[in-house]
Amino acid sequence: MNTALLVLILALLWAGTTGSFSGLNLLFGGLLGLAAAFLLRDSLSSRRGLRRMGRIIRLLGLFLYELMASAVRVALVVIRPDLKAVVRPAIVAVPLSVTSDAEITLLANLITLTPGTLSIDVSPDRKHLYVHALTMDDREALIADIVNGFEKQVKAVFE
Amino acid sequence: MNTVIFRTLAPVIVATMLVFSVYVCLRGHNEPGGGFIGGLIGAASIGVLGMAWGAEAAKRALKIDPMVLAGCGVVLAGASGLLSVFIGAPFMTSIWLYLDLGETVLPISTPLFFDLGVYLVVFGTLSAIALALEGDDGEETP
Amino acid sequence: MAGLELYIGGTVLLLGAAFTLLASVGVIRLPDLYTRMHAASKAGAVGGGLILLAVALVGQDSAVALRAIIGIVFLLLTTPLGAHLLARASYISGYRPDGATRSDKLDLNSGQNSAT
Amino acid sequence: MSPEQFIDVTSLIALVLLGLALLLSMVRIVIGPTLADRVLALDLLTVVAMGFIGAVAVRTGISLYLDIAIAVALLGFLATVALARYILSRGARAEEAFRDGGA
Amino acid sequence: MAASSSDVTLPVAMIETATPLLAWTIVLPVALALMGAASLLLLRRWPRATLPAAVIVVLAILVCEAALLWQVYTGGPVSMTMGKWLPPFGISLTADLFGAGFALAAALVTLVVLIYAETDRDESDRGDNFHAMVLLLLAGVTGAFLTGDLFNLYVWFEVTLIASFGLLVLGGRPVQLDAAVKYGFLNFLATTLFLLSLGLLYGLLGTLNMADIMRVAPQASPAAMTGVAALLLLAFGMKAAAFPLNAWLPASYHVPPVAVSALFASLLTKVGAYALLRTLVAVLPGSRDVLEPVLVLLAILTLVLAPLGAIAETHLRRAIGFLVIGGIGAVLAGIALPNASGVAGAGLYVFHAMLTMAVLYMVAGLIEKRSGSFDTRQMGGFYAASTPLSILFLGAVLATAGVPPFLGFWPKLLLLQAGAEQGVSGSADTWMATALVVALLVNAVLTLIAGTRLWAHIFWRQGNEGASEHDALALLPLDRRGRLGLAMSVALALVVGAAGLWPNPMMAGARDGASDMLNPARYVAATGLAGDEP
Amino acid sequence: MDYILAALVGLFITAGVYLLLSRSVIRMLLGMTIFGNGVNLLIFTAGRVMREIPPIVPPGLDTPDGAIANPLPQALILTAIVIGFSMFAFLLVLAFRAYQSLDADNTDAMRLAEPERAPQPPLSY
Amino acid sequence: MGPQSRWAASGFGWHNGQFPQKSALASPVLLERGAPFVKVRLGIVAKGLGLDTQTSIALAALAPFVAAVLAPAIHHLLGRLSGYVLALVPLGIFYVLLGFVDTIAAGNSVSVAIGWVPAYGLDLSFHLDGLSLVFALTISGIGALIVLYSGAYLAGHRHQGRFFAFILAFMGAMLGLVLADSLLALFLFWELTSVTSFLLIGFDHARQAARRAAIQALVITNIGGMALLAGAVLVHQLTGSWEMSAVRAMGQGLQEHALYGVVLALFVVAAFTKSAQVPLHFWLPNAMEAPTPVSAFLHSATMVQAGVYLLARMTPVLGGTTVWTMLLVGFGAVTLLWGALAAIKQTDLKQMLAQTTLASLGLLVLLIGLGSTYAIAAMMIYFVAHALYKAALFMVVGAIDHETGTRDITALGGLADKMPVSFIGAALAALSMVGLPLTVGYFAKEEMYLGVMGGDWQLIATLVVLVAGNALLAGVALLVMIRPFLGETVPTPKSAHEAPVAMLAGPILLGGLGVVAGVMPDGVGVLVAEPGGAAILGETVKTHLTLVLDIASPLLWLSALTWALGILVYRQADTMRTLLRRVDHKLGWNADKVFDAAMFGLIRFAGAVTRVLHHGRLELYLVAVFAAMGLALFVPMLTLNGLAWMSLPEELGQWSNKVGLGSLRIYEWGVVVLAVAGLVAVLLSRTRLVAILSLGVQGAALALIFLLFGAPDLAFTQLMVEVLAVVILTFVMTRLRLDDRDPRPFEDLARDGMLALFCGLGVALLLMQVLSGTLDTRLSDLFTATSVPIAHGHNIVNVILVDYRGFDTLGEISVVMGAGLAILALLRRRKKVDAAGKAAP
Ligand code: NA
Ligand code: NA
Repeated sequence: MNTALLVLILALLWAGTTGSFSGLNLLFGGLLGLAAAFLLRDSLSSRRGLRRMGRIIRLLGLFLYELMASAVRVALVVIRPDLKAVVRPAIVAVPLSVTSDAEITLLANLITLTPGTLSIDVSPDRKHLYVHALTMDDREALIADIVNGFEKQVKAVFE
Repeated sequence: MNTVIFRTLAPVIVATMLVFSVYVCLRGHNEPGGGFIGGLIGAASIGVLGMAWGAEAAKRALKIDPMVLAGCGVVLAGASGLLSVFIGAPFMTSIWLYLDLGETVLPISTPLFFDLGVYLVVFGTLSAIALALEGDDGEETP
Repeated sequence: MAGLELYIGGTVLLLGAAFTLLASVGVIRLPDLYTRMHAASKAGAVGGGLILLAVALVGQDSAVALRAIIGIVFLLLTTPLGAHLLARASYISGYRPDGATRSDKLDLNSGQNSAT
Repeated sequence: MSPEQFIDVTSLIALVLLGLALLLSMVRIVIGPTLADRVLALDLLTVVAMGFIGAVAVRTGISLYLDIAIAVALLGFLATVALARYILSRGARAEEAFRDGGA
Repeated sequence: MAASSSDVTLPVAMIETATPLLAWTIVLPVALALMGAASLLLLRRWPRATLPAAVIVVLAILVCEAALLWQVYTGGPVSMTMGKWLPPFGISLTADLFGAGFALAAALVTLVVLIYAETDRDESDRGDNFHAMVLLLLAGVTGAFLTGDLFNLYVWFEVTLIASFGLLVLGGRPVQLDAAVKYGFLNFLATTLFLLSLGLLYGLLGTLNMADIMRVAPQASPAAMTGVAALLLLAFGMKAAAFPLNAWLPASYHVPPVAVSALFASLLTKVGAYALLRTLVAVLPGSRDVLEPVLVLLAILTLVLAPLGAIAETHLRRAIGFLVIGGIGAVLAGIALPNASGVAGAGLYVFHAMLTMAVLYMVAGLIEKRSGSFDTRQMGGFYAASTPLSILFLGAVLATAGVPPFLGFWPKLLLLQAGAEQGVSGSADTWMATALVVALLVNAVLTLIAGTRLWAHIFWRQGNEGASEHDALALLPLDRRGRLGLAMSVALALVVGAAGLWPNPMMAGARDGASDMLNPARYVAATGLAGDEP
Repeated sequence: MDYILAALVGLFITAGVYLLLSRSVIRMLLGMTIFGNGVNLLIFTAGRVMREIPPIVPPGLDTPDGAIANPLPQALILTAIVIGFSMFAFLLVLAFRAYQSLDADNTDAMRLAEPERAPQPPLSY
Repeated sequence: MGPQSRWAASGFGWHNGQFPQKSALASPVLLERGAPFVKVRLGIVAKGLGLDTQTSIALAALAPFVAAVLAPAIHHLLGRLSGYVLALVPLGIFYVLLGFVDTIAAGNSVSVAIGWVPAYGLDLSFHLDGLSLVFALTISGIGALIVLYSGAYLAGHRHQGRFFAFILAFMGAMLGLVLADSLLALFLFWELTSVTSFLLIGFDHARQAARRAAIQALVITNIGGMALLAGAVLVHQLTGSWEMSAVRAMGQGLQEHALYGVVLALFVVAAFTKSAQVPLHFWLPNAMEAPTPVSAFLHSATMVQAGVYLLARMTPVLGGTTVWTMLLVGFGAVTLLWGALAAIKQTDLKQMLAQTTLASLGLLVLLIGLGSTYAIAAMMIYFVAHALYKAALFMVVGAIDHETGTRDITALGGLADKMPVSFIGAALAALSMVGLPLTVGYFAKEEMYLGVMGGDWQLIATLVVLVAGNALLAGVALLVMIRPFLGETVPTPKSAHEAPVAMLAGPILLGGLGVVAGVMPDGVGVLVAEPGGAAILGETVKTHLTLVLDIASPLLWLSALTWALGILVYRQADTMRTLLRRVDHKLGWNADKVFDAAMFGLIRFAGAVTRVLHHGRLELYLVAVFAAMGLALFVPMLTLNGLAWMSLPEELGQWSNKVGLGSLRIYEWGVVVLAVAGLVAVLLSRTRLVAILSLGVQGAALALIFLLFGAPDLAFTQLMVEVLAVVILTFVMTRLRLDDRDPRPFEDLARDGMLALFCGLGVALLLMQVLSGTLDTRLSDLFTATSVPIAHGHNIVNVILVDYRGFDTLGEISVVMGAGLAILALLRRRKKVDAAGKAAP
């Protein structure tokens, strides 16, 4: 995400938020974006641009679906009378193949919002993501699920 | 709190909060919001920044001493009240200018500057407090 | 159909409220901190998001809708982050999961736990 | 049922559900048992409060309340981070955590 | 391209006439102090410039206030309603003689103390925002003296309070933190109680402008009005440090830097006393009458118990703090004696105490500096060593005790006259008036005892407590900054002395001020509310 | 309904006072906040309450087309909230520093400014 | 616009003065019985007298103070000469005052008034008549000698300059006191004498005894001063005038007023403290701690005589009643005997003289109490005689002390050889004190015996007292004259030789003056007794002083008896002393000890009270506040029937309607319940963090209430603030490790709970009472009407914040900024203190 993109996005967001896409308002939004970029100048320099809109949208779609599914699953779990029987929690160290900060972050957040899993932390060597599972029947299956699902798509977005 | 995930997401969150804070400030004259709430949200964003990056980095990012901003805010608010001396009206009489820019009419008014002053004061002061607390080495004396 | 967005909005609102309620039920019923986090972060985020969506639908104003969507994005951005920070802090601080939890050994850099 | 009536009914139900959710979150805050549980419950409470405000916005038709809801989300996040930090600072002493849990 | 605000004019809402430049003298003191305080923050890179800048600001304020006082003195109360709104819709600043006079005294003391503070400030204190906080304090106090709106008064109370918080903890010694906890909670509670009574008052009367309240208060339910007035008495009694609500003062006045003590003693309790005068005597006289026995009791207890504290204390500044409280008793006595002399006496006492207490603390600071101690048992030898300090201290103590011809005598005389008038009238008030007079006299004697004990121990005694009469204490010399402080003390003392010897202007002012308090027709007229009976 | 709110105000005040008397500075601070909240609610109630209609003039209109909630108490409370928050922040940091310096959070033990064993005044001239 | 001056002099035949203030009298008609008094305007005085009157009285009033201010500098410049130079000031005043003798002796008086506080009709007015002139002459005359004397006595003293300043200021105050016409001016100078004498008595300040004596004198006389002030204010209230001449001119109307007793008591207390009447006498002997010249001055013509002067001055107004006579004669008699006996008890010369002063003061008060023409004439003469001999004797004693190093009569003897001039001075003075013919003391004694002749048993008793007192005084006089100077020479600490001239001038001149007066009966009568008597009694007084000894007159026999008894006392002095001391010892206490006991008792009491009230425990301070709050809430409500609205039958329906549960919707109830739950959780929470989180809950609930009742801005702000509060609370808690328990014991919990309920219930009830009325909404109505059209804002709340009440908001943001500054001040110093702490060890 480079500075120009941030400014543009913020300008558009500003115009949308305030409900007026007049030139003046866009200009003001752009100025705001510049100000924010100034404030965050240290963190913006090392970023790579986002490409591949299509993949992003695909990822988004997958995510939204999984999110709804996960919410429903949790909801179904909590109203079950035999709650104790259904919940089989576990903490799993998932090996990571993504390396950049952005990728790890995105992946971790996605994992948290999707069914049955919740990211606790990244290991200091950034090789593992510790994930808490609400119900785990098979450790390897869970890991494979993550590695082949979101991690793959995240990598695709960032490559 | 210094985790990869937090550090990485912080700029996005901070930028969103900052923009939102200005938005809330500016539209306060007509809808819920205003300088105080805007400043509060803005300062909260600095708080997030401080927690994610540490106080020193947040200070460096701000560049200006936040209390100076606060001072500017009070001066701005006071000055916008003093302007009415030029129209022979009492202190804090609002003056409205409508800049006709063809496309839109931009209202510029002393209450607007006043609200901006409020924003700056709240933003500056709370940021200063947050950063001072954050930078305070914190460990209690034995 | 006139007012379709209102019907949809109302339904979404109900849905969101229901999810939110279920999240709090989960927080009450689930056995330990980490399992409760699942309920809070997922059902909570979805519930809250749906309600914002309902506002967007009912508001009949594109600016409102856009703000609602920004709100939803923000919610989806921060909820997992919050959960991560809370879970991590809890784990480092020694809040152990429920006894039934099968667990890999965690190597969390607790040296980072200083207050800065 | 007209759309307005529908909104009226659904929003009322939503408010009641959310009110219940508020109280349930409150219960978890009170019963704990651990500090982290309470923090989690407060985090949820901010989300519920946000939803409550959203529901009021739908009910009254004043969509401006949306911004308040968003602001709650913003600051609720801040609160969660701060509380997580608190847990972190407390954590090293397990027995204290235990006692703080009120057990 | 520019459009003025009057697309639609509602004549009932807005002031139509132009505001003359001279009218700004009522708002500029507050605005200048606030903006001055803020501007000092912008001088971060030039910490040496803050003192000169602050002095310039206060001088400008003094000029404005002198002009304001002159207007009020010659033409009666002056008012300005903010934002061109007609009162009671906008916030009115309204100055009568009491308000304008106290504001002037406050600025004068602030000016002197700003410079005096250099006595114990050094390079390491630069950048601690001291001067900004002093200006903020002045802004709060001035706003409180000049405002004609009760809620606005609350705001200025809070400005004063927060500035005093900052000043109190400046330096951060543990004892200051302890004191600040007590000071902080009790004072914040007091302002919150003020807010509570304001809420009720608004609920009763629907207005906040003082002149407006005067007009509508008689129509409200007397029981509720009295309850609100009692709460106001509680809140302002706390601020003014009336017994039994005065505990915060002796707990805190002795801990901050001396200049801050002087400023506090001069300004803080006086704002509370002024608020009591303003609200109970001028705005809610009906409720004051109902509360009179309470006022009498509070006045008597404060008058008698406070100097006992001064006798008991071995901490010099703490002892002086009790003398400050004793003065509040005198003001309360004036409020409890609601005739012209009583109110004039109370007003003049406030004026006197603002100046005299500052001198007393400033001298105490120099004593502490030269003896290296704050404990009177560890002091001695000042009489032989320092003529100026001797004269200053004795004069200030005698002025506090109300010995003529020092300034403190005149308000006491007025109060005694008020008591005599009330007492001779033969009404039911006779006993209360008599008791107040006796308490005033007892207070004078006890204050004198306290003062002479301090004098004997610090000045006459050569060595410290228990030392033989031949062991003289060696005193530390005053450096250049210390001499500056001494000069400032002398300067302020000269003002006090001159005012005592030539009291006529102040006595005339007190008389006219009291008459405006008791008969607020001119005050109400100044705000523009006259002739609009509800 | 204002009477219910009035009762709630009483409850706020009760809780605030009770906590303010608790000797523990942090609890006192909570009490102060609750007390302040009670006062804010009191002002709100004293201005008479009205359900749901905020004092905002709809766009395009010069005046609201019906009854609205009383705006003045709201403005007063806003000012009071801000001030209260400022004071709260100061007192909190003060409590924090006091704890660091005095090693006490109990007001019973905070006796530096007014020592428990203060010297008796000397019986001399 | 300088001070207006109004001059008035009597005796220049203009018009009969009427007092403008008098028409406003509050009391019944007062009789005119004053001396002829004529008021003349400034111009006329200037024409008639030239500038003399103006200049001279201004000089007399101002010069001592100017001289006092300059004295240290003059002393610094002139050194040993300064005494001579400064003595010129009182001497000049004396000379100027002499110029008035003719006028006054002719039965006239002079008044001067300087406008001081015109706003309150207050003048700095002076009045010169027989009484004040005699006093003023005595004061300035003796003053000159004292200044001269102290130039030598304190030669080389480090603080001699200060001493001059004090003594000159003291003299000025005394002169002002006797010249003052305004009661207020009188009080001012009265207090000034107290203060300056305080400084003089404590002059030898290194010694605790001196400090004690000074404080004692100040405290006692200040109590009197307060009585005087109260009396003056009361007189002003009753008569409408501050001027004593005016009040006197009204005659004795005050005596019929119901408050006469109060006025009398106040003035008598004032006079008795200053003039040291038993039992308020003890400060006077202790004042001997002052350097001798001070004692000489204080005890002869000044300070202690102020009370006598006041009583004499007020005689026309207050005097003549039975209670007046009883009080003055009674206390005077006791003081006379007490002082005389106490003098015999002493062996220290200074102490002996001091005690005789008490006796003389008693005598003077007694004479004023008698109030007859003779008694008043005797009072005037005795005042002068006493001033002369007492000043002389003190100066001699000072010289003895100065030259020999002791002043104990048992350690002195045979000094007449070495100090012959001193002896002459002492002898002249002592003989006047004995009252031998050819001294002025004789006339005084004759007149006083005349005053009590031939009356009822009360007068006879008085006579006995007078004779006894005079005899004792005569005995002491003989002791003072004979013991040190005659008899065997006793070795002394210093080898004695004659004192310097400056110290001898006083005794010789004053002693000599006593004799000169003693041979000029007409002079004494015309210059002292008659004008003074006239001034006091308001009628012409004629004296018939004569030097002829009439064997047939019982007066002579009484005098002879006095002398004989005096010699007896002198001879038996040692026996009496032993006896009296034994009695003293038996008694075990005296008024002086009582003073100490009272003073220390006061200090202890003050200490105890202060410890109780200012215990340093914040929670109890808060208990006091909340107790006051509960009272403030309930007392007006209960006493003023404020709860009537609750029980009105027709309101009952409405009431139940208002509180009815149905008035809130269900989700509104949910929010209210949440608030209550939050509050209860805060209260019951066992740990602080739960309390903090619950705090957030109640805050959020409050915000939702605001939201539901149409206050989005409030809800918005409240939510933000509440969250932020929790955040920074957590922030701070992160660094603290606190004990979590509520530290209160159960009794305190119960007490606090009751108090809290008391306050909460009170607030709720008062609020409901407020709500039972209707609200005047004109402010909000106008805001609503003008918000958009004039202020251009749709959010009325925000328009109020930035426009209608923007000034509040300006203050509010200043509070925010101030909080920032204050918090930074808290956090900033930590580093500095820590750095210092680390550097130290
Ligand atoms: Na606003
Ligand atoms: Na505000």
